[in-house]
Amino acid sequence: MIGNAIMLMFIGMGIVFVFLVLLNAAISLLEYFTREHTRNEESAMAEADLARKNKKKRKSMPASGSHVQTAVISAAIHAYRKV
Amino acid sequence: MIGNAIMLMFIGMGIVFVFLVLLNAAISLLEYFTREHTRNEESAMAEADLARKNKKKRKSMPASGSHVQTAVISAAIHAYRKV
Amino acid sequence: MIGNAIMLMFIGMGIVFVFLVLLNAAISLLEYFTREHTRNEESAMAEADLARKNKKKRKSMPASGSHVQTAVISAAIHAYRKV
Amino acid sequence: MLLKVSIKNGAELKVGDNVREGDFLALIVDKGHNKITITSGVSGNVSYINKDLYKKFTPLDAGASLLKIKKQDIVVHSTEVKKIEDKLSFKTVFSNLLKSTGLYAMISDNSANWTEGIGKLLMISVGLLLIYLGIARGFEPLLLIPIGMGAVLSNIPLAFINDEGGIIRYVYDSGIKTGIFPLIIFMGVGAMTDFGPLLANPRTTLLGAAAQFGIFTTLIGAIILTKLVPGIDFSLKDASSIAIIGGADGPTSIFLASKLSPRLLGSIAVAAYSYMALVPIIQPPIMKLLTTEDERKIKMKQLRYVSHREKIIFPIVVIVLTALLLPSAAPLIGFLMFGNLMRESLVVKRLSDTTQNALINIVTIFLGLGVGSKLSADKFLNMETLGIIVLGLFAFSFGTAAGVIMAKIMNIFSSKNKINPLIGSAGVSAVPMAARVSNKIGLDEDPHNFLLMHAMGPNVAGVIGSAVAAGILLAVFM
Amino acid sequence: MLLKVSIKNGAELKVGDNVREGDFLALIVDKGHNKITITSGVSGNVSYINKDLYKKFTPLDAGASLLKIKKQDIVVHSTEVKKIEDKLSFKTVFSNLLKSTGLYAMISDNSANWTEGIGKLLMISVGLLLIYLGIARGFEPLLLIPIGMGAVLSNIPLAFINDEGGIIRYVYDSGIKTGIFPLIIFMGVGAMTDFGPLLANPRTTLLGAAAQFGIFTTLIGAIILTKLVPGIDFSLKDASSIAIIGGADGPTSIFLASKLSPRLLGSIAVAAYSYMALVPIIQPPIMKLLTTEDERKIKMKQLRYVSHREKIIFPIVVIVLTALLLPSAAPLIGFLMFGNLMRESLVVKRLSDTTQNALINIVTIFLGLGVGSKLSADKFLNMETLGIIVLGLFAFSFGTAAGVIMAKIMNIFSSKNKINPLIGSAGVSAVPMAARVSNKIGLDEDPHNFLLMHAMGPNVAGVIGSAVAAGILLAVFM
Amino acid sequence: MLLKVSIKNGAELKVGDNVREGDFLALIVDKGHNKITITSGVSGNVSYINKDLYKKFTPLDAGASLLKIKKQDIVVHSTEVKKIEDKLSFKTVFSNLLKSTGLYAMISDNSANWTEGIGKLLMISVGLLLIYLGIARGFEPLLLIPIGMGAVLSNIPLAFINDEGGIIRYVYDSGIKTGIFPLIIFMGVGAMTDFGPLLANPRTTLLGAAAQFGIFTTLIGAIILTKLVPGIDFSLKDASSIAIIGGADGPTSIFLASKLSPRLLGSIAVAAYSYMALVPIIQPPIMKLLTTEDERKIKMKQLRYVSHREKIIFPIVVIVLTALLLPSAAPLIGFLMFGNLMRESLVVKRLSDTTQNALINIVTIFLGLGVGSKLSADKFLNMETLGIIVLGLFAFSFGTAAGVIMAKIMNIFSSKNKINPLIGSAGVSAVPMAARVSNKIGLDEDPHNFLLMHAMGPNVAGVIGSAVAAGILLAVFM
Ligand code: NA
Ligand code: NA
Ligand code: NA
Repeated sequence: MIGNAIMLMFIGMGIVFVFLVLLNAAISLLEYFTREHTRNEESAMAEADLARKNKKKRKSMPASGSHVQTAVISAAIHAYRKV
Repeated sequence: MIGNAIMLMFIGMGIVFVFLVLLNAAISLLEYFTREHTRNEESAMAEADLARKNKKKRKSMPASGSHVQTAVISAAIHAYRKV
Repeated sequence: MIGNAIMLMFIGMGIVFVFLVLLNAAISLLEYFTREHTRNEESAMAEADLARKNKKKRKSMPASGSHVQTAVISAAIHAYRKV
Repeated sequence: MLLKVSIKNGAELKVGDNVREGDFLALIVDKGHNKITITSGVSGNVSYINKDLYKKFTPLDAGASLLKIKKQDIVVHSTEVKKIEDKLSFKTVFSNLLKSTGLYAMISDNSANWTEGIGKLLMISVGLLLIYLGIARGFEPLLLIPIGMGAVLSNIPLAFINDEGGIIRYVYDSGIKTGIFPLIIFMGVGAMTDFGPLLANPRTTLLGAAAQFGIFTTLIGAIILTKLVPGIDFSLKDASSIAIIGGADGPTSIFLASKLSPRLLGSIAVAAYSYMALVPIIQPPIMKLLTTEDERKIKMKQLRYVSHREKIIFPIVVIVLTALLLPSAAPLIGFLMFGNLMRESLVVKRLSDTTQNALINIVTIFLGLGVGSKLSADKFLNMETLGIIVLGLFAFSFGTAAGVIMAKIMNIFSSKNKINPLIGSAGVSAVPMAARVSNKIGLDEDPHNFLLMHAMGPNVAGVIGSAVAAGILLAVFM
Repeated sequence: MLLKVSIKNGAELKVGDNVREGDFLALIVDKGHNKITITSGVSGNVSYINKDLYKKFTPLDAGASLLKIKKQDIVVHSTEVKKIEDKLSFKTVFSNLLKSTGLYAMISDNSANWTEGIGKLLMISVGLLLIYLGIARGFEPLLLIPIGMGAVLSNIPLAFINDEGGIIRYVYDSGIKTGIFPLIIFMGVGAMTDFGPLLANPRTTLLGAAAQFGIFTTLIGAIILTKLVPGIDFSLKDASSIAIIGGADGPTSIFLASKLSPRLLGSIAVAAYSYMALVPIIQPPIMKLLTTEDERKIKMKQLRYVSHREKIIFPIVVIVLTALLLPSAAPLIGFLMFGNLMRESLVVKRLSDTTQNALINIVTIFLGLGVGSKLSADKFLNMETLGIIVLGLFAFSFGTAAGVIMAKIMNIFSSKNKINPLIGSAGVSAVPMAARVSNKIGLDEDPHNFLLMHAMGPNVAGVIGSAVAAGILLAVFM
Repeated sequence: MLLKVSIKNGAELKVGDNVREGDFLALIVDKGHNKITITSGVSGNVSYINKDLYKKFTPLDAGASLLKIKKQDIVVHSTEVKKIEDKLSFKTVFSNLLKSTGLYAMISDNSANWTEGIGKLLMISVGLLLIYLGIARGFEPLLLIPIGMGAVLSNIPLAFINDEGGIIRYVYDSGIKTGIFPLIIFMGVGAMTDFGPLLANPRTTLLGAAAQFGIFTTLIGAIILTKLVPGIDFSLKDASSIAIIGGADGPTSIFLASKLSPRLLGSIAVAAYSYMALVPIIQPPIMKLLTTEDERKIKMKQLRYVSHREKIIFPIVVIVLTALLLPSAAPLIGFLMFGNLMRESLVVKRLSDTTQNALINIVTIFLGLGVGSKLSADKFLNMETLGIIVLGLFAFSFGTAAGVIMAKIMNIFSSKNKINPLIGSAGVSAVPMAARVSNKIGLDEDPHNFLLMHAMGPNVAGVIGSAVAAGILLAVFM
């Protein structure tokens, strides 16, 4: 029975390697054939990211003389005058 | 067999129409018998809606001399003075 | 059959009580054996609670000269003046 | 033996048809409304059918030969679809369609057996009533709406939703007959229950025990009814299933009834959930009657802190106790405590969440439908159901009273740490309704006396108590 | 009778094996591609096997004796695992492994029966196509991805995923054959549907009725195809199952086909969902052809307010109507309305939420896999599937046209409150796609004319309408 | 043949009882602890019972006649409930209740068979230990808590939770024996797994392959143990099931064991999950032993961006490869990839979400309970379990070593883009634990070298690798 077990090991590991080497090859082919698309998607994503970040920046840092602060101040002034 | 199929069409469409016409009638009866309730519910809903909107308005536009406004104003003043 | 039913009542209620009295005892033993741990856990919880509350307080009252505090103070001043 | 019974639902066999062992041949109803299913004992070919007898609603004499089956050793079953080549005439089709309306079926079947005609109409009304109570009156809607809908759908004539091959029959057979659904519900209940208040004040287990008194007195009541009222014929098993209503615990009632008295399952489940919904109406007068104003004002000392470790070990302790003393309660208590362990362990939050939400909700829907399917006219529209409803009320009342009295007895023996007897009534379970009732009555006397958390102790003890009672009854009768 | 058939899948029995009554012995395929399952009629011991005949793909003569079973009255079945003590030689193992590759199986089986070889490859491609349509083209991905995957997995040779004991076979047998899955989906659809627009304008039920015309004309079409095209042989039951595609309602189609024509289930489900996805392409030209510009610009008056009470009572009314008139539609309409009642009652939000989410999602996945398993080469790659695809297109087109024309007819009889005929096409159901198409075409003519809510009336009426049609066909053929 | 066996659980039949073909008659245990179920081969009436033999724990001689059944061709089965009219005496009831305590059963059954007495107590302790490990030590609590609870509940004497008709038996039979639960778990795992890191660096598939070496060496080890250790007797099938523990993949182990060695399922599942939890303890010393400091500091270049399209096509590619080469792995890999396709397609978010949450959680609970039910004293408390535990440790260690060495070998052949050998150990799967271990050891050497994403590549490749290994073993033995 040990003979059988050793044989199973060789055959088994052999097939596992064959399968995963083929998978490796398949993935590489997949990468090759979608190369163009991947490049486009990546740059599109990067742009979208950039745009989102800029938007966020604008939102979270209104400290630099932005219109939000201005609004608060002018609202206050306006209220004052009313009094 | 075509005869059977044609017959099935007449009987089938007939029953479909009978069923849905009866459903139509049933819905109309349902409307009729719940008319009073529906009217009440609708006006209650409208009032609740109005109340909610007013509340929201008050929250988002605290223009009517509340203490929040006060804080905003005084903050503004304080900022002014700092300058 | 009524005899059977009455007997069932006595036996049944007996076992229910035995079971739940034993459960009572088991819970008391459980309390006894985890007493130490419970005390530790409770005090740890209390401390954590306190810490959290303080943190919250600090958050809502950022006493370290931030602009929010300023706003609160100035609001207070403003209120004073109004008086 | 089968004297003067009638075939209710012929299997529509023809001479030459193949029959396998175990195949359905006929459903016969005897005078006691027991359904007798006749299945084939051999596999083979139908070689003879007595056409005079083998049709619906025909009385049978004892010894009558219905059909003969020629045994074959190899059974061939083809998926080939036989085509309807013979012309359908307009008249035939129209008449067939007419006969396939529910209205026609009700009227024509009614002449043979009222439970198949007007009885179905009445049961649909009962189903609609349950739905109404659930929606408009807020009676345990999570259960009563599915149960009501199950009753409605199961009683539609010719829809076969509750017959062999119908969806609700599948649901009943696979989920309720097997006891799986009530146990999963119990697992969900465990995952939703905090046993902390019980751990903080373990004496309240006694209240949870006392309140089970309602169960066993009702058992006696059911037997007395059997003696006194003609048309009511409860066996001890039936009486036990009915009595468990007093446990005020839906899944436990369904679990026990599905094992001991499936024929009464519908009435029992409906009574159990209805009375659970009526707890705020049934309990207060009894509670007030049995307590003085001073007792109702007793303030209990604040519950001690209960550690996570205790809460984690508790379900294990309960399971071990059950294993040693009352294994027949182990399915119920085991699943309750498994759910609770998942909750308290804090390390399997995703399992606990799913148990408390998707899983218990899915099972609740199908449990309800399945229970509703037991609401058939022949089983529900009789004196016995009336008896069950009366007995259910007794069960709840006795349980409530026993809980309150137990609290008073305990106060005699302990001078300090008095128990407010109002929390005794919470021992019937009906979580958390009964505890809320205790709290409300307490607040009525003293607006600063919050009893809710104190009442949760006996309340959850009552869940364990009624599972224990169910286990005892199972051990006696199984 | 079994002239010249071939054993497809021997049960691999040896002389001396135990056999129980009901055990599988062989699967035989006749010339009409009908599978004939042979099971044992007795329990006992295999005493003789004809080794020449009892193997794969061997033609059988009528009267051939395959095997003999010696009857035993007590059957002993041990769990003892028989050990493989005989040496596995390297050569044997390697050759066995080679023979267990899919590639080898396809090539070797192909010589005996192309549907087992290249046919499987083609069906895997069909599955991949469905997945592609779902993902890249947005064709009803919730169904087409699981269906496609079911087709792919079921057609992998030697994987036995769709054979006795395989997971997808279990899924099919327990969920689709029984009709449970489509009904649960319908319950979920009910819980997601607001019947308010129908209640506000009940006249639109007529549009939902008219659009079912597509169903019945297609039925005629299927019979005509049978007469005209060789290789197409639809019975009336088949024709009915195909016709229901015109109802544009996936679960209804699957439910009906699983009852009347399981062999066509795969093609029918695929056609139904594909055309539902194509509604925005099929309907507009028909709608424009049948309406004038003025008609397309008709503005409908705003829908009235519909109270909660109406919405709660509505599902009950529909169920009662179904019970009285068309019980055979009660499973479908009952579960649809049960879901809707849970939604509208507002008191069982947790049940309604789970029905709309976890439950319907779980069932959708398995329904898809199960339906996909019916996409086998012998049932799909033939003229009949082509016929079904052509007929499906007809069904949708006729239904659309009938709905539009019905609206125009109704406008003749009512001078005020004119109906915009564009909402007639929404009567085919395909919720909410068809209503959106009506809205879009309306906006194309007049950018201020929002028809969406008006179109939802006939849209949901169409769901009821096609369930009614399915009920009629069931009543006729069951 | 059945020399000196003992009836373990008499069916409690009386003369005159009806028996149907297939009904349970007796459960007999032979000396090898194999359970032999005796069912009726006919339907009929019990005409004779040998009362001396037909009771619990009675040794049977070969040829003994237990009971006779008179065949009947029509079997009548009434739902009429037989009433217990005979008086229950207080003494009888009390003694019956006493005998129905778990304590009594353990003590009395222990004298006949220790696995039924003290054995059950020990197994309950094992269950509690697993729960303890899950909660207090954080060992895979999602699985070990349900498994532990399954073991506890299944071993409660007289609770019959794991016997015919018990809930956990239903769960096991319908979910695990059929292979359905592990496959659904795999679907959920697929929906939760991002194969991006593997796609970005496909060379890491080789590491996932190498780590399966642990599986096959363990197979040899199991056979060696069989030769050397008395009391251990593993067949090749058993050895294969044990070996798959080295795949570090729970569902794969359960799936394979349920097909090849159900009797070892409990031990195997427990060992698999325990060692998966121990990965952070087992792997580091081996990893450090086999690598130099320089190797552990190798920085790998950042992973490239992987597009959605690649991620969508990847599961299809894997399925097609499996279909062509190794169909026996198609159920496992098919469901894994179906889950992943739902995730990556982005168009069926609701299905993917439910698969990742409600569905996998529900199945996990019941899978655990079912696996736990296989932890019975006669199957667990023996040398074989000890052997499995030792072998499991070997399996993990060899797999870890093989992965690391493979990485070093690959570095010999590629001068640029060196692989940090620490990620080799992640090839055993145990997602994501093994990858985290790689990351941690890497950070220990160089706090700026984050290996996590790099290690996810071999980690997910390992999942595919062990499914492939399971497929090979299935192909050889089925
Ligand atoms: Na109770
Ligand atoms: Na429709
Ligand atoms: Na692995």
